[in-house]
Amino acid sequence: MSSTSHAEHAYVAHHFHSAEQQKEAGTLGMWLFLAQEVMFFGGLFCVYAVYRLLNPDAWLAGSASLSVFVGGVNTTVLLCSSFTMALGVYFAQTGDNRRLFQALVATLALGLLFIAIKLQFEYLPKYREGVFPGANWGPYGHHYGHLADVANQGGLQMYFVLYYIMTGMHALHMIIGFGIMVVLMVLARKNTFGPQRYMAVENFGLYWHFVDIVWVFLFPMFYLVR
Amino acid sequence: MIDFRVLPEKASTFAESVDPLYWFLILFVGGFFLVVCAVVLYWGVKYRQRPEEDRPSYHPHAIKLEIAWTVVLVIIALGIFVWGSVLFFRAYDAPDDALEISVMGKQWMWKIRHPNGMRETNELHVPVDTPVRLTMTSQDVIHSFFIPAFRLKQDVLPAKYTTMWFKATKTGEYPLFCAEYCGTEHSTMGGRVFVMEPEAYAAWLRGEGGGEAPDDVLAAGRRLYDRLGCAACHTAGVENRGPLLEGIHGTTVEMTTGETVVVNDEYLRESILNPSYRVVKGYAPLMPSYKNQLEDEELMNLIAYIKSLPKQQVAIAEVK
Amino acid sequence: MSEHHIVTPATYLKVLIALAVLMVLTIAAAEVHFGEPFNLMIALAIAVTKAVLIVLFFMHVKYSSHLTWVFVGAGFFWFIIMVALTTADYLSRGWHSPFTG
Amino acid sequence: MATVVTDPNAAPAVHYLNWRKTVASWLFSLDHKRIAILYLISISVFFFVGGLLAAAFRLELLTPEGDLMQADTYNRYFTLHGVVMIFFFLIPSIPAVLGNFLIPLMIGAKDVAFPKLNLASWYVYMIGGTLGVLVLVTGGVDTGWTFYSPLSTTYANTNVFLAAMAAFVTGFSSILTGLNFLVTIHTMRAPGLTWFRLPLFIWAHYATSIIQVLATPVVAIAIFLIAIERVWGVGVFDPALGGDPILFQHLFWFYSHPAVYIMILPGMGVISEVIACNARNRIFGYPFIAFSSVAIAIVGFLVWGHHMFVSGQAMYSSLVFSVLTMLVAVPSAIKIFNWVGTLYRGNIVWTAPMLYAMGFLGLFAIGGGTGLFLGVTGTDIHLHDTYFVVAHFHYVMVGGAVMAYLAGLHFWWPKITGRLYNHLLGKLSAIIVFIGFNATFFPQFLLGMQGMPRRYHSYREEWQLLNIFSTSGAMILGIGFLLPVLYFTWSLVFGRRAGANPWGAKGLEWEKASSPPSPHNFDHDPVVTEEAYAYTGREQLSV
Ligand code: HEA
Ligand code: HEA
Ligand code: HEC
Ligand code: CUA
Ligand SMILES: [Cu+2]
Repeated sequence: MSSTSHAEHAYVAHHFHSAEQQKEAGTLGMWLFLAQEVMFFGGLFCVYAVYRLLNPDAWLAGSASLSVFVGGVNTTVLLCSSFTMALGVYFAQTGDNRRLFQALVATLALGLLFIAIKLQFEYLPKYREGVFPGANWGPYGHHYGHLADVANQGGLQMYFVLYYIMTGMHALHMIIGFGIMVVLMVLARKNTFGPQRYMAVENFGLYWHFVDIVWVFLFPMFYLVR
Repeated sequence: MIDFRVLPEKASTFAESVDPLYWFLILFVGGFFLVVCAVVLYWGVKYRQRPEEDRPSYHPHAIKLEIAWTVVLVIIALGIFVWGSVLFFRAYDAPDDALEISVMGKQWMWKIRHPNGMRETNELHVPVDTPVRLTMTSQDVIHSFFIPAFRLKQDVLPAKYTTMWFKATKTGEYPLFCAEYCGTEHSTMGGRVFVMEPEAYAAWLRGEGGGEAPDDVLAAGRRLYDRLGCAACHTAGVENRGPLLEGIHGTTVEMTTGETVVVNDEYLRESILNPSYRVVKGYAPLMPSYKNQLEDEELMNLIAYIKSLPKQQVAIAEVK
Repeated sequence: MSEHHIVTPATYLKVLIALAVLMVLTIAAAEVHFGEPFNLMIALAIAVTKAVLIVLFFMHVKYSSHLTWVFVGAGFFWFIIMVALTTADYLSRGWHSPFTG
Repeated sequence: MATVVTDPNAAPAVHYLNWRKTVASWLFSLDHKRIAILYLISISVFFFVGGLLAAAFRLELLTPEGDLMQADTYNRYFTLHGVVMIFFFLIPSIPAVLGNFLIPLMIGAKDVAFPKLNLASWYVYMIGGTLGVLVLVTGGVDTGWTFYSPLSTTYANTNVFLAAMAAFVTGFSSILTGLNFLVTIHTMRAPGLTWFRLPLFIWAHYATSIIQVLATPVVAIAIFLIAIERVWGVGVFDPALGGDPILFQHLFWFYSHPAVYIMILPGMGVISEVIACNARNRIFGYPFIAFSSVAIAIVGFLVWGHHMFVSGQAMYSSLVFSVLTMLVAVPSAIKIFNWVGTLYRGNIVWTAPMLYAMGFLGLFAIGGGTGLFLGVTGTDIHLHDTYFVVAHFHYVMVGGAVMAYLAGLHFWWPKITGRLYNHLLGKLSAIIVFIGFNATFFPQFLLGMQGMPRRYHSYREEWQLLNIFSTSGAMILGIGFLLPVLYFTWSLVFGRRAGANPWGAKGLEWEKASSPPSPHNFDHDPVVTEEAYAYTGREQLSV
């Protein structure tokens, strides 16, 4: 029982009739996966919407304690990584595995930079100064002292609960992306990709851009509350 | 099996108005089921495959039929919806003159307090033929106050007030349950509702029928009002810092967003605990939050006190 | 794969620049006070524009089949349903029955 | 239909069951048929676990006092019963077993679009299941399957975290299965198989998959937030932080209402197949049944608030959810009419699957009809969280979905295993299940009307009689469910060979594939030239 009769290329799996069909299936599958992701983050955004509605003052205060500058830099970093990723897809489509490899390296580097900035300038300082919901909550250090005056301390904590969970979930998606990127880099090194075979890169690109889009919303929603 | 009934005894105006809908639904769905069964059996026998018969397969094209039954179903469904919703509207807001009783749920008992401060646990005494409004909250998890004889139930939540109102129509003793699963002893969290003649209720309120000693809710509320310094802002003449609270209960106020809100217990509670959520039009969001400074019990006293403040002529003039 | 459209780096670059401009715009808009709901609406409008650009160009949806459009749309459509019906509950909590009270 | 299987009635020498024999060839198989069997075995185990828990707490309910077990034990049992039955049995049941097995066969494909993902789904499911079993052995969980906060986040002192994780993980299995089916149905149909030639089973699974992909992630995140609050101490639904427990209910039901359609829609697909075949008739109103599935899937997303009429949700929201609930009931009713219509002027054969399917019709009519009582705000106030709700959902889930699942299992068993079971026993079990089921759950409608709240370990004395009926019924029902296990197992060894098409049914899986099918499903790639259900009325049974 073999299906070689239909296999135009070695990489067309046995149950597909053609590379065309396989590609279509791959693309559809990826988009459905992203639709699933939309709803996954969507649940969080829904929580965000309700609590912002209920605690407008806490949102103002919380947002004022984040640095628009750091956020802006990070947004730029992420947009650039999306750009390099898009280039990567182009190089995969044109079969330029060397440049693809470089594009992936750039994307990975930008992604790591994003995480590094996030940790160094946002998570860690806040954590040290007690701007972290829970038992250690106590934003009374010199940087965030003004938070202590906010009347609605509960709502303020809620702002930070969501801030950590949502940006953390976003970061987690990036970290998963790093792993896949490394695999793609190895494959690019082996000259795997070409005009007939670039689905893996393209689909990963979709994932990466999606993660970028999530940040495009997180940025104004947390940093730019006015 | 003596005295078997499908629905329990009915003892409230709501029960009386909703029971016909139950009966209609029972007959409608039961009838539908019987018709389905009858048709299946009849055709099932009539059209069973017989070797001697050659009955070619049937090719239905019954668009008109399909549309007809769809339309009929939609009409019936919407009819039922309207019927039920009208009842729901009625069950929702209490008449203005309702007797106010507060209910506190906690694992696993109901604490009840009457307007004069009389308290009881797992029992609720109410006068017959009088609208009663329960303002309810919970100290821990979600519970649900359920009186089958009244056909009413309402979840009781922590950090939030929910209300339920009824007008009992028949004196007697009726079971009371907690209907929302709330942990180990959920099934024992219940008690009895006593519907009494108004005189008997009045006597009971005076402590003649047992129950715990009443405490003075309004005095306690007034003490809090003074201690927390509410009057610093909510007094006529203080440059309009905060709106006047006299006679505010039951009125409609407009928010900065243009939304209008009816002042009820839940709104008062929210105004005290989370004042910036909805800000009254014409005022700045100055008021501090009193969250975590007030016990549930204290908050209820405070609110009772605010509600007791009489409507004043000045107040109305001031607001204008 | 004749029908497959390859997007060129030049297009990507233009999109990147547009995205950067929009980002600056959204920060700038946040510094101006337009009053209660408007700041939020502007921020969201810009974010949506950015997302659409990414989806159309970086993610090639502009050149994809109708089915892809439908799937992309479905995700966002259902998300809107969820948020709309949930927040509607919170927004209408204070409303009262027209019959009584 | 040009080509015919070489000899349809001879059991093929090589088929998917025997072509490789090692354990690894099963555990790492990418063949959708083998994966279906893996699911069949695992969900059956969970069904019996859930059923035995039910039997245990039903025994407790024989008497009003709580004498057989502690309240805590009782609470754990019904919670696990609900969690196991919903997440580990019913949601995967028809899609993962029958859907997996049949979708490629019905559309003339060699496999699903992503066979590796398919296998991965099963592993994800098993990881979730293992976590579930761990919950069971490490003290259980007692929050109710609904995980309402703040009980679940703060007050319960059982293994909520692990249970939440079990449900979370299993959710992804469901998402991946749905994703796989959607892509398969879109891209892998045989030449000539246009959308309106698809069997209704496929339409039903298509609709189901939409829900799986778009709704499940929301419950995943909601449960994840519960888990975080549990571990971290502060959290998203914590009233002390201005959090709102009702928001959790919104997120939970945003999934869990559509989830009830994940459970019933595939069952409806099965029923369409079984009725058309056994009535030897074209299905009445094909496009109406097809589109009503899609309508249910879509409108089903808009009604979740009907679980929250007395929760403190705004009144106007409740009304909106109520009217949409009424509307979502209409397509289900339309289906019932069309199924009954299919019998008209047919040539009906009363096989075991047909008996199950007719049982489904009656029980689903009652279950769905009582859903109307609950969907109307005015009447739900009294019935909410009483045994009326328990009876309602068992009528739709057991009387509806499980009956449909059994109908399907009886119908396709010859295809799956190549063997026939004892037909008389099959019919007997259908009748026992029907009787036992009604005896168990009909009294619960009365209990609920009278106001008996659910999740009650002890209850008022006047309710004892009805509870005795219910418990006795549950024992009959248990036997009814045990019976198929016995004769199915028996048939595996001693059953007669089935032949490719013992029912005389239409459809690629019957007409073009052997029983059991070959590893790659078809010897020749099928081409479809006619509509589904082209029955002539003269097809003969050979069972
Ligand atoms: C397979 C699962 C399944 C299915 C298919 C359904 C189908 C329906 N359900 Fe059910 N439901 C559950 C599983 C299911 N449900 C579960 C598990 C719960 C409880 C969860 C918990 O709290 O633990 C629940 C709870 C539940 C509630 C909440 C009750 C409460 O807690 O207070 C409501 C309220 O509206 C409801 C309504 C409906 C309706 C209207 C349908 C409709 O889709 C039914 C449509 C079918 C018909 C209508 C067929 C019969 C036709 C007629 C009778 C003809 C007349 C029809 C018209 C005029 C329209 N269900
Ligand atoms: C698919 C879903 C599903 C299925 C199939 C079932 C099947 C059954 N359920 Fe379940 N049930 C739920 C889903 C389901 N249930 C859910 C979601 C809840 C809500 C939980 C909550 O509140 O959180 C619930 C709650 C629930 C309650 C309410 C508990 C309470 O509120 O206090 C009751 C009470 O009678 C009950 C009974 C039964 C019975 C008797 C069966 C029977 O059909 C089971 C029959 C099967 C067997 C008995 C096992 C197989 C047989 C044998 C091994 C033979 C030997 C056994 C005997 C002879 C007894 N269930
Ligand atoms: C620092 C000033 C200040 C203090 C102290 C203060 N309030 Fe207020 N209060 C306001 C202002 C300003 C508003 C109107 C803006 C708003 O809605 O937040 C207000 C609004 C309210 C409202 C809503 C009134 C309406 O018209 O809708 C209530 C109720 C209320 N306060 C109760 C209290 C209580 C009870 C206390 C004491 C425990 C208190 N306030 C203490 C300033 C104050
Ligand atoms: Cu309190 Cu159940
Ligand atoms: Cu529902």
